[in-house]
Amino acid sequence: MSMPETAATPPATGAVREITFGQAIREALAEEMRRDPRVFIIGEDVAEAGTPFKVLSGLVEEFGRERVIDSPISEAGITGLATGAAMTGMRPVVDIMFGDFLTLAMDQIANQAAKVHYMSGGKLKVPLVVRTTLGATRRSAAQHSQSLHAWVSHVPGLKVALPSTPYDAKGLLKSAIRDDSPVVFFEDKMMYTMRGGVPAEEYTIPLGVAEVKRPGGDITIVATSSMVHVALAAAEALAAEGISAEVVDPRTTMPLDTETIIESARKTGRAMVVDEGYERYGVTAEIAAVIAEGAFQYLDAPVRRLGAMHVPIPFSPVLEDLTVPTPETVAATARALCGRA
Amino acid sequence: MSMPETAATPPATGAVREITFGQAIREALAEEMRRDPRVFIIGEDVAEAGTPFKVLSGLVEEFGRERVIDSPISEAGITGLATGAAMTGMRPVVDIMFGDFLTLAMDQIANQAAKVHYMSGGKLKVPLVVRTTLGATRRSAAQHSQSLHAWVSHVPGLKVALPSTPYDAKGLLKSAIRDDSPVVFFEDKMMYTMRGGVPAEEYTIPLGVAEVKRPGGDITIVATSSMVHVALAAAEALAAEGISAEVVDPRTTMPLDTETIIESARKTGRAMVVDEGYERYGVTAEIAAVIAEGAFQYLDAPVRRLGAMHVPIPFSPVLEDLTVPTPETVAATARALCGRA
Amino acid sequence: MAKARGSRVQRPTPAREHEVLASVPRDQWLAVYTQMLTIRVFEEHVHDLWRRGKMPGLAHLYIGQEAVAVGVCQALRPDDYITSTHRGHGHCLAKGAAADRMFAELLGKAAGYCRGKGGSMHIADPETGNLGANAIVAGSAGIATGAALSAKMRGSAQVAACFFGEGALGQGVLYEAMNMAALWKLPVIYVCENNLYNEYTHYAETTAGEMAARSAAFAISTTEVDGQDVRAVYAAAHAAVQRARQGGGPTFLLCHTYRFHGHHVGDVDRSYYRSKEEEQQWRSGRDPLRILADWLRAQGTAQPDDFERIERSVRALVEAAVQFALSAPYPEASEVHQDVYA
Amino acid sequence: MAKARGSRVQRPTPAREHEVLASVPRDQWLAVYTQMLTIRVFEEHVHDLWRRGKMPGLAHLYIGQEAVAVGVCQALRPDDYITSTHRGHGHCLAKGAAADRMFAELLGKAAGYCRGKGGSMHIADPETGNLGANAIVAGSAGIATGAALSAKMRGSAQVAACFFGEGALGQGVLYEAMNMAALWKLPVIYVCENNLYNEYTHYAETTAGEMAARSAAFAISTTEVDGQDVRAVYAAAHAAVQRARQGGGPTFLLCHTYRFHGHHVGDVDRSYYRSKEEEQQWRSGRDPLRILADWLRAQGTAQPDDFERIERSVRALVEAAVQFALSAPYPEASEVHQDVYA
Ligand SMILES: Cc1ncc(C[n+]2csc(CCOP(=O)(O)OP(=O)(O)O)c2C)c(N)n1
Ligand SMILES: Cc1ncc(C[n+]2csc(CCOP(=O)(O)OP(=O)(O)O)c2C)c(N)n1
Ligand SMILES: [Mg+2]
Ligand SMILES: [Mg+2]
Repeated sequence: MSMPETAATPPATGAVREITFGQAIREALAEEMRRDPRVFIIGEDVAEAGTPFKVLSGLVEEFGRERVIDSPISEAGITGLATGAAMTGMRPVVDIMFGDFLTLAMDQIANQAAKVHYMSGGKLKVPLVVRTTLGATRRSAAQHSQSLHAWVSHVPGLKVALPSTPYDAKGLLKSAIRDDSPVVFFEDKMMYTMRGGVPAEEYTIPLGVAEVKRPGGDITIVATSSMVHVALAAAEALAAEGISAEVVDPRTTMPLDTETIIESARKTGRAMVVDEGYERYGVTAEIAAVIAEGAFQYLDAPVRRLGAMHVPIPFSPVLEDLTVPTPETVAATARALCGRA
Repeated sequence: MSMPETAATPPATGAVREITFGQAIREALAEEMRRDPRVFIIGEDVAEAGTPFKVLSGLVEEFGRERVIDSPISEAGITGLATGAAMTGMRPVVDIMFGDFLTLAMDQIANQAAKVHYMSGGKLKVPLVVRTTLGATRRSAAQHSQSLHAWVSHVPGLKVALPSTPYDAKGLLKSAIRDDSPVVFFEDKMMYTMRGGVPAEEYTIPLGVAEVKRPGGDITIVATSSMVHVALAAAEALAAEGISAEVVDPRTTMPLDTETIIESARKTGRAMVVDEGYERYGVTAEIAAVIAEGAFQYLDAPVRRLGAMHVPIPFSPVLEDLTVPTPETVAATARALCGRA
Repeated sequence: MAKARGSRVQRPTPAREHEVLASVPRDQWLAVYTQMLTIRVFEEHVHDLWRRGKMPGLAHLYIGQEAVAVGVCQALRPDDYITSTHRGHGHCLAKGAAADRMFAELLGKAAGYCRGKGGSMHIADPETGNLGANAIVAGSAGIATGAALSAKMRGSAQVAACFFGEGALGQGVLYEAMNMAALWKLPVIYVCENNLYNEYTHYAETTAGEMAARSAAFAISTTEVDGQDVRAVYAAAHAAVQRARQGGGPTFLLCHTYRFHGHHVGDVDRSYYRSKEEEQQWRSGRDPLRILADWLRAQGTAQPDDFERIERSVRALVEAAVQFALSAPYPEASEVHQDVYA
Repeated sequence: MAKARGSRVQRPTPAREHEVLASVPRDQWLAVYTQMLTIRVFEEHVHDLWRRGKMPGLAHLYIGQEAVAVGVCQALRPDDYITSTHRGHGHCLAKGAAADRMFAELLGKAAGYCRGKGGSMHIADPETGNLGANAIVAGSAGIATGAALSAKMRGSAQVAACFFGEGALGQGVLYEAMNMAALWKLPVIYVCENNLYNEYTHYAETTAGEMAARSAAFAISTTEVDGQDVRAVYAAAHAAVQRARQGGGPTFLLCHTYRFHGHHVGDVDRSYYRSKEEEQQWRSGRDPLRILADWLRAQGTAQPDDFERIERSVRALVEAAVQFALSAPYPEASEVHQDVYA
């Protein structure tokens, strides 16, 4: 999928600049690091290199190598160290370069960080953020293209954020850093250069509050991360055909703002869910199940799901592009749902 | 949950013995190891100890330490070795003592074993079985009680089996070992001593075929693994109240026999899904979404889900017992769905 | 519940000088003995509670290894950190946990250290620097090393001691953590308790090469010590703690020891993996309590009736703790939803 | 497509004697040179394809490290196994892959080794014993060790060579695998290519202690070798292969080398992590092709026109392979669903 260059503008209350998604992430980190000396970053090639995506460029110059720590290639180790540091007064932000490498840190994330607070009867806290990436179509093949947010969304004790715009990215990341629970924060690699309006003054966005990214009356499209833009493009196409689609962005899968989602589905009577994780046993299943139950009396058609195809992500561009939802497939599904197939 | 002592009897075609679930697993392994010299077992304390659950007792005596290999405490390592062995002509069965430790092997399972066949364009095969456990209420606390089958069900390239009876356990495990794809095989720790009829002669059960464990007309209860017995107990109670519940056991979550499940839901017009994994973003979500879509026109009520509570599993018995579905909660949900609340 | 009821184990102030052993007042070794005995008696009661069907689940007894936990924790400040394992009761008690709240946790009661949510394998007590037992083998290697990183970043001069069994040498994350500890000179002490067995398998079948070479390969200062001799453990730990506090970086303390009982309370028939003779040899010849008692007696520091007196008071205290736990209430059902998120 | 088109790299039969270097016919070193040059030219074309926007995604060039792949694979039998990494083209070619099908894979074409599904980081070719490149750092440590276990169980006398960069020393699974390889004397050779950098970070910042101590700690026979000298690599690999085949167990081969280009083709501005001078020194003073060529010349085995002849033929072959790949068709859309399950 190719990203639109500009994301939806935020509700502006003061001066608003157009910055990239990557800059928004960097600003959030810099502001929180200035505000709170306990915040630090640890990850592979995060310092001078500023990550392969250059998202962290400049931070080591401002905050030094003590707070922007280049680590060995040890995803489990750094997540474990960060968990221990979080339990003892620090607020680490771990950088896991590709979301595919969460596989290596799952014990630290799911068995340690997620459970420490509960297992200790509430006495220990783990104010940890794990930043990582998701998203395919970068021609990076099966081990560098996955969107594994369903795994962590499944685990009690973790919060999970998936911002879709620079505005959301900054506001949600600041909240994640201030949260006393571990938060896994997913950034779509393909969105780093997308531009969008971000207020000059400080703001945060609470975790657990969905946003209607485009209002509409005929069908609800719940979409996450970069799929929000796919859904918005589809909505645009549908509008030309007289179908008014409402695009709802949950922004976090845990907590999930079921209220906003169900309300939209009740209003439109038709709903679909678009997400870039594997479709089977993925995020689309949970949200579809929530809608099907919560809007049961209101639905004129079954809830439809569009996730990544049930295949490891192939390298070949001609194949890879088939595996993820596109504005065309989303629009086609919406059309069918609205009886306009 | 306490397991009933005896599971539903299989369709007997010859001599049938009553054996335990654990014995059924052992028989399947022994038969396949006799049949095929490429099959071997690797895991922690699998040889003389026969695992902490004693499921493998006796195998090392018959097959020797070359084929029943005691390993270091290295879940990632042994899964990796087994993957490499599977790619080069062997058919390993890995023992991951507690399903909670899948966290440590997720890279080997999800990024290596699951993807090798596809990434190699079909040239390499990974005939690997990962046997592990699931299930709570054993007073083992948060890191030894999880049911993480949703994670692996999510990953293309993996098959996932969850037998609920000795009969199914034996038949499915034999199929898993003969399958040329990696299969993750979940055994509920609480079922090892449950008895059930198992034919004396050889049989296998194909992966991907659900079984109606109890026919009924008023409501469909899809249940997995030990939750089948919880559902059957609930069905029994419901029958006394005049509600006829059909209990459908998918037996494998991947492939999922959507046809049988949807057909049942269409017939009864009411459905619920019971599974011991965490409810949110779990197996209940996928199956509920499948039913809600596939039986949309036929449903008189929304599909309800009952999974494990969204909390790390607490140690204290009084709390732990609250976190998993029970015959009482299943029956109550079914009653409500049938308008008898 | 009162924070420090009577059953809290005494921790004498650690000596600061380098001539460690010489500098420890002899009396202090009596307190050390008392600690070790408290752990021993605590574990006997755990065993008993399980056998009487009063304790849910299983537990992994620390009996035989008491000198390691006590020797190491002697060398720590109250605000220093420890992380522990599935076999963690000894570490928790040695770092200052109270027996009554420990028992309450083991029985799943609300008065337990984790309000009953953790159980035997997850006792945590931030007030005594205990960051938690851990049921994942090597699961706390990262946590302890991260606590050391945190201490260094905060300039708190705290030290973290990471206890684990030799079985943890099978887990890759331990090497990942040790590498970073060495690179960044973190104040962490890896206390490897080699009790010879990974569950039911002898370490020789699971561990290639020399254990001590594993940490040395990361340029981590490595010391082997007789884990049955609390004074030797203390001396080695004291040196390691000093190094760590002075910015000298991590130490790997390899303690040779033995668990007198089974892997867990239910591991009764052990002959297929170790002989009765082996057990008997350790129990009679290498009991850490006896070794310390013999020394105390030889030094003239303690007389037979001192030991009797200590034993009486320890037993009384532990029995009272058991009674406390047995009669304590379970958590309310509503607690199940609490503390999932902070 | 024909299995072995013209571009398949020649692999001379490995010498069996122990006086390894002496026993290799001098001519053979010309074939070795040809192999190394093929990799060099292959990679130049990869770079070029990427710059011209013809290759999707990125690629990690092996230029500068050719002596390692070729030296090791020289010592292997055709049915021996290798596993490779994100920087894998050199290993694949050295083990016998054909350049045309390699390029086809890099361009996502159906004629590629993986029908376009793998791409640069996942080339696998069971026919030449290549169990696959791997995009997870250290991701094939388990696979290679498992292939060795399998070889041992099947009594096939095959050996597995596991290539990885020094960055893989950060990954715990490597130690888990090495432990088992040592315990069970598996015929695996861990080939660590220390090219000084983990992406953009110098290994000294990520690696505590001596690299060679890491494997030695598991009682694995460990050899350090000049990775720019293919004859030295070959001799060391040959000894390791012999050991492995005779049941002597694993070897760790630490090869000191350097990547002449960036971490990947897009890594152009490198001055923030390494100096132009450093690069220049390696390129001019430590080029593995030049080192072998100088030796060949000094021995009188090759004359200037031999090199010209070889270069011409290699260039012709690789260019033909590029053309083949550029004009090859993409897979059909329906292939996307194929081979998820076996
Ligand atoms: C990652 C992981 N794998 C397996 C287990 C199961 N298990 C519990 S204790 C144990 C043996 C531990 O041996 P060691 O580390 O020597 O400690 P000890 O029991 O001897 O104190 C095993 C394998 C576990 N808890 N965690
Ligand atoms: C587990 C994992 N973590 C991080 C990465 C991202 N990554 C790709 S290559 C690389 C550096 C590898 O360095 P080294 O092993 O020395 O190999 P080299 O690139 O020098 O050949 C990193 C960090 C990865 N592919 N896998
Ligand atoms: Mg042990
Ligand atoms: Mg390198």
